[in-house]
Amino acid sequence: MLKVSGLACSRGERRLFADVGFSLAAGEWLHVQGENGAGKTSLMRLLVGLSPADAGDIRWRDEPTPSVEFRRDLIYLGHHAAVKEDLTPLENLRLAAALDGIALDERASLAALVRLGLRGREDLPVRVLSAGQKRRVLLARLLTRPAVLWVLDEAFNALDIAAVKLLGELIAEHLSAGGMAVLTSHQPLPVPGGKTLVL
Amino acid sequence: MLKVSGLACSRGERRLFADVGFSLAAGEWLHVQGENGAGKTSLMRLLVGLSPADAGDIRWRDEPTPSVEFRRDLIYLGHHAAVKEDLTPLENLRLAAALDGIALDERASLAALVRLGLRGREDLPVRVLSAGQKRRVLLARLLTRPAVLWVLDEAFNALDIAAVKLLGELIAEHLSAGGMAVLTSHQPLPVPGGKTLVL
Amino acid sequence: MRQSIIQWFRFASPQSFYPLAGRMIPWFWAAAAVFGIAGLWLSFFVAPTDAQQGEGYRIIFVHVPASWMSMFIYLVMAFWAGLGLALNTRVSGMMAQALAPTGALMAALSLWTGALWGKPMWGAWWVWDARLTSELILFFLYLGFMALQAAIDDPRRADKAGAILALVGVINIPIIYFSVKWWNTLHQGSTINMNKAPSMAQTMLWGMLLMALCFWMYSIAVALMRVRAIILERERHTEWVKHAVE
Amino acid sequence: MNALLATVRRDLLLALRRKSEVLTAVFFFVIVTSLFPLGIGPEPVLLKKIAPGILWVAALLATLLGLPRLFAADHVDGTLEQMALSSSPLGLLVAGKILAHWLLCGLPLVLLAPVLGLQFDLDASALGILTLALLLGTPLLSLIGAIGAALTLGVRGGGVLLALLVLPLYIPALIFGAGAVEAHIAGLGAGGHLSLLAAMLALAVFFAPWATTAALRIALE
Amino acid sequence: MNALLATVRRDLLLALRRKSEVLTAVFFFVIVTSLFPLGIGPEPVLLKKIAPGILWVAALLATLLGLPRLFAADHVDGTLEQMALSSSPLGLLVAGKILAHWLLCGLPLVLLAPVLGLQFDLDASALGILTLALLLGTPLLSLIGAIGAALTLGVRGGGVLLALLVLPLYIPALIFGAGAVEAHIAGLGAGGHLSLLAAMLALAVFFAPWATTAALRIALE
Amino acid sequence: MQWNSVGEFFVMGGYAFYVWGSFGACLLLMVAEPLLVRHRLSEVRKSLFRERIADELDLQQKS
Ligand code: HEM
Ligand SMILES: Nc1ncnc2c1ncn2[C@@H]1O[C@H](COP(=O)(O)OP(=O)(O)OP(=O)(O)O)[C@@H](O)[C@H]1O
Ligand SMILES: Nc1ncnc2c1ncn2[C@@H]1O[C@H](COP(=O)(O)OP(=O)(O)OP(=O)(O)O)[C@@H](O)[C@H]1O
Ligand SMILES: [Mg+2]
Ligand SMILES: [Mg+2]
Repeated sequence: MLKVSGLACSRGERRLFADVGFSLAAGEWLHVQGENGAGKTSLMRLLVGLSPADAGDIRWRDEPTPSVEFRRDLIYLGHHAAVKEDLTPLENLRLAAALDGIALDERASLAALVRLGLRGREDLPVRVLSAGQKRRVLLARLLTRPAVLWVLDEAFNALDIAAVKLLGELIAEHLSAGGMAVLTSHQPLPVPGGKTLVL
Repeated sequence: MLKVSGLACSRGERRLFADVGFSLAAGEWLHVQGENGAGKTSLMRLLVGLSPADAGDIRWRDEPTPSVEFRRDLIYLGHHAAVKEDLTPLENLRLAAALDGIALDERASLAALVRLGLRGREDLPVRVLSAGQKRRVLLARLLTRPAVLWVLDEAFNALDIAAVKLLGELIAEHLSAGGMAVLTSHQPLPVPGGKTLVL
Repeated sequence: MRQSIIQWFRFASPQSFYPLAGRMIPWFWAAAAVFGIAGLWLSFFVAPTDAQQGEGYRIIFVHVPASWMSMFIYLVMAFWAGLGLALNTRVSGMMAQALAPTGALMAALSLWTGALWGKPMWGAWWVWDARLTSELILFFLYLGFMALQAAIDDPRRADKAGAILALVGVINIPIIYFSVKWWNTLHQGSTINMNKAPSMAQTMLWGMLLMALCFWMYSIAVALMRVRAIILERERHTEWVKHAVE
Repeated sequence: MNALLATVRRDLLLALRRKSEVLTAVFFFVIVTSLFPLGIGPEPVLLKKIAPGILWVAALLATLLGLPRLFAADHVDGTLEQMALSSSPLGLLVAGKILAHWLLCGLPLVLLAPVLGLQFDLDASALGILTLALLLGTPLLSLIGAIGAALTLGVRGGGVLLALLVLPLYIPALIFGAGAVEAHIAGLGAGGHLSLLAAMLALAVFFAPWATTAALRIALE
Repeated sequence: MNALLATVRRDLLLALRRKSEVLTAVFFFVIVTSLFPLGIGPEPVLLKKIAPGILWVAALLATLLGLPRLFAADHVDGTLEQMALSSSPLGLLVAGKILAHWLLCGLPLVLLAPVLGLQFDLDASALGILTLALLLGTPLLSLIGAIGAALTLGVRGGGVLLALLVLPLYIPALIFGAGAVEAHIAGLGAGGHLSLLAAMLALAVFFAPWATTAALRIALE
Repeated sequence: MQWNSVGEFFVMGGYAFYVWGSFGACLLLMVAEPLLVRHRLSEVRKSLFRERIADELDLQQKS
């Protein structure tokens, strides 16, 4: 469903990669690997349409991206926390959903937070949470927003062992329900199978 | 030389830890462990004197901290990048040294950056570097500023495999030269020996 | 038709534009010099003394060309910027960037010569007259454009952001001009009125036109020189630049 | 449309959470207008004469003060990226943010202006015109300001650069806004000024969100 | 002392890197002073009368605009933590930052004020007094402002809160500063006003860095 | 021709400061600008030249 071919990207005068291509079908996932500065983050931003590629073609369900449909099917979580430090985890989730035009009830958002181990922190401002807890708030969006394609940039950063395991399970569930995922990480990932792309 | 006893810390109404004590002698290091939100970062900030403890006693060379002497012997690298995004890595290093009152010549700072694999990026603004490269700029301070006690909060985050290995070597060198270190990390650390403190 | 125009602009790549500009520059310099010498001759040695303003009026021969150019260059700059935004051609952005400092210079000259004219004629360096005020604002618009471009270090982004600003500015310039004019004339007549140019002798008109042509040629020449520098700076890592420079 | 309202609600909530923020734009307005009598001296005739100008300049600066934060926080923490990737069109979300900015930084000034006008001894009908002019003018300020805020977004230390970009563009609003009151006091009728303000507002409502969105996409690249 | 100079050098370098930043504080000053005639109308006599007040208020606002960035960037990216942990005393580093702020945001205003005064048709001796008053007054503004910047540091959206805290403290400087020029124009002699300004400056040089340092330590906790 | 002497020409009927101030400023700036641009151009050229030499040295070292 996701088909990428001939993708090229340069930053400054440096060519990061050229002629990158891959395709993902339902239930498949891709592990983008490469050392620091290889261009993983840049690739992901091209993929989701945040920055333009020098060359190449990205197709989603055989349509060129970026399109509204693609955006509807997509979740991208980057290096940034993308949570409002002044709001509580609960409010953060609800507002993110409202921007996506999804109705989200109290119960579902609470359930997502509890699943991510934030029980007892729902009503603290995110500012005072620990580094790992902040990442968990962000990850809770994976549960509250239905999407087919997950693009997660170093989502396993700052998470403790239990959380890494949990996120692995979430991804596995997502895949077995026909989803797709593109992941980066410097650690080995607790998700079985998967294609690999080395930059 | 570092002696901590009876340390307690609470945030909001939550007691994070109480009665934490340990001591480090030359060549020893401590691995602070604990799940997300256990209080590792809070402990480190107490230790270096950025926030006051509820109770307890921290002594450096048998003197109470914080003292000017303690600060001179200390490097603390936290979750924050603490590098200026508008400046180049080279300038960042030099300015940090200037603030510490250390004279740092071109050669030494370049050597530090090269050792950390930033060859070719010395003259780019830090803003455009990748997540891992930013961390490396920060870590270069370990080479340019002599200090006895290294307090590193999740210093291994965002680093690729080669860089993790490199940092491990740096720490080992530091320890064998009579230094001390307090580290946190959710991954196993590539440094032999070491005491462990679980929060 | 549209397609072919786009093709044409694609051809105007930095690589082909660089030598072309290089060949044109001397001609514009020569034209500027010829017009300038003729214009200066007319303005100092042929044009008669003005009945009301004495010799002071001779400032007109630089003031008016500078004012005209300052306004005209803004239009050209906005045109290039808009073109760059619409067709994504690289040279357009560079042209806009190259024109801005010259435009700002012209605006500054207009303000300076105007002030030097105002002091003997009106008794004040500055009054809040419609024309003066809108020229001042134009100067600020140039500075804003340059500051914005200087503040963004990715040239592609700088071009696009600058283009949006230039276009917004170009919509605003007529609005600003008319608002200031209205503001100034609506209530109690301002104490000093800009007296329309004294009935201009034919020679004066010619002098002014020649000087205007000189300023025009000068602007083109400098802008082309600057665009060459910008091309080299931006394309420094391409093969052709390495060979273009001996 | 829903997305627009959601954005407005979100920005208002965020502002309320930072409690001080809502009131301080207003206080800034109050303090700046009160500074002038201190700097200029207490002559009533003089003060009355310069009142519309000062109130307008103060309103303009108060709006300006809030502008850098219009998109900056969302940019730094990555929320803006998420908005650009949201399935709702970015233009709508941007319009929502501008609306919220006006509700927080513009509307309170409109409501407060008559009270401050009293300080300067303006009469009731002049106060009415002042309020009306501000009601038309402050959304214009927010709309134009948003373009500037978006353009200076990637740029570090953009606060002052923003002022440089935006202030020249504000001048027509200032002239017609203050001019309306002055014309009214001079007995010339404020209709012309006000309808020009309204025309500019209509123009800006159309083009400013579009230009802002384009600028934001550039900043995100 | 070395650390102080290093800090000054560092802040100047940072400002230069953001190229536009150095010039834009100045341009803000220029634009704001030009806004007032636009709001008030073009009568030369009126303008001359309110010139000192306007120039001072504009200087004050220009200084204010640079204040939120005085410590914020260093705070967000953790540099301030590193400064607090540095072996040089924090007070010195803070003094360096304040000095750099004045060099960037205050001194250019002093140099520019005479030129702008010409716009309002002030004569040479009045311009001299104006410059002198600003030379004494702008460091005072930077010093007081630094306290406010440090106090509002932890606080989100502190920019406006900062204005609220700092502006009342600026009022004495404004009154004596603008008063000096007005007294001179009125033929009363500006000596008294200027010596009061100098006295306040001396006081602030002693206490402000100390208070700022204390406030910063609190913000870091 | 309305000038009787060189001195009269420079006095400009009493408006010397204003007239020469205007023309002088124009001349000064319009000479300075191209010089600055040329300096900028030659700086780029020089650095490009340096780069090329460095490239050649790199190649020599490799071979
Ligand atoms: C700082 C002060 C001044 C500025 C910024 C200024 C600006 C301008 C501008 C923008 C124009 C071109 C307008 C157009 O063609 O429609 C212009 C033209 C002109 N200015 Fe000025 N001016 C200033 C002072 C003066 C003074 C003091 C005088 C004479 C007493 C003067 C006389 C003229 C004349 C005669 C023209 C040509 C008008 C025409 O051809 O329509 N200016 N000036
Ligand atoms: N203007 C520029 N000039 C030269 N190189 C640049 C420029 N901008 C970015 N780069 C380089 O582009 C690369 C961007 O890498 P990116 O952030 O995609 O890396 P990454 O694979 O995500 O790394 P990490 O594992 O550290 O997150 C970096 O190597 C950076 O140094
Ligand atoms: N005001 C508050 N009320 C209640 N709990 C609070 C408050 N402020 C902070 N906390 C809690 O204090 C803890 C701070 O943890 P800290 O940042 O030290 O964790 P950490 O061990 O470094 O975690 P991580 O591995 O995620 O970095 C968090 O659990 C946070 O939820
Ligand atoms: Mg990355
Ligand atoms: Mg932590």
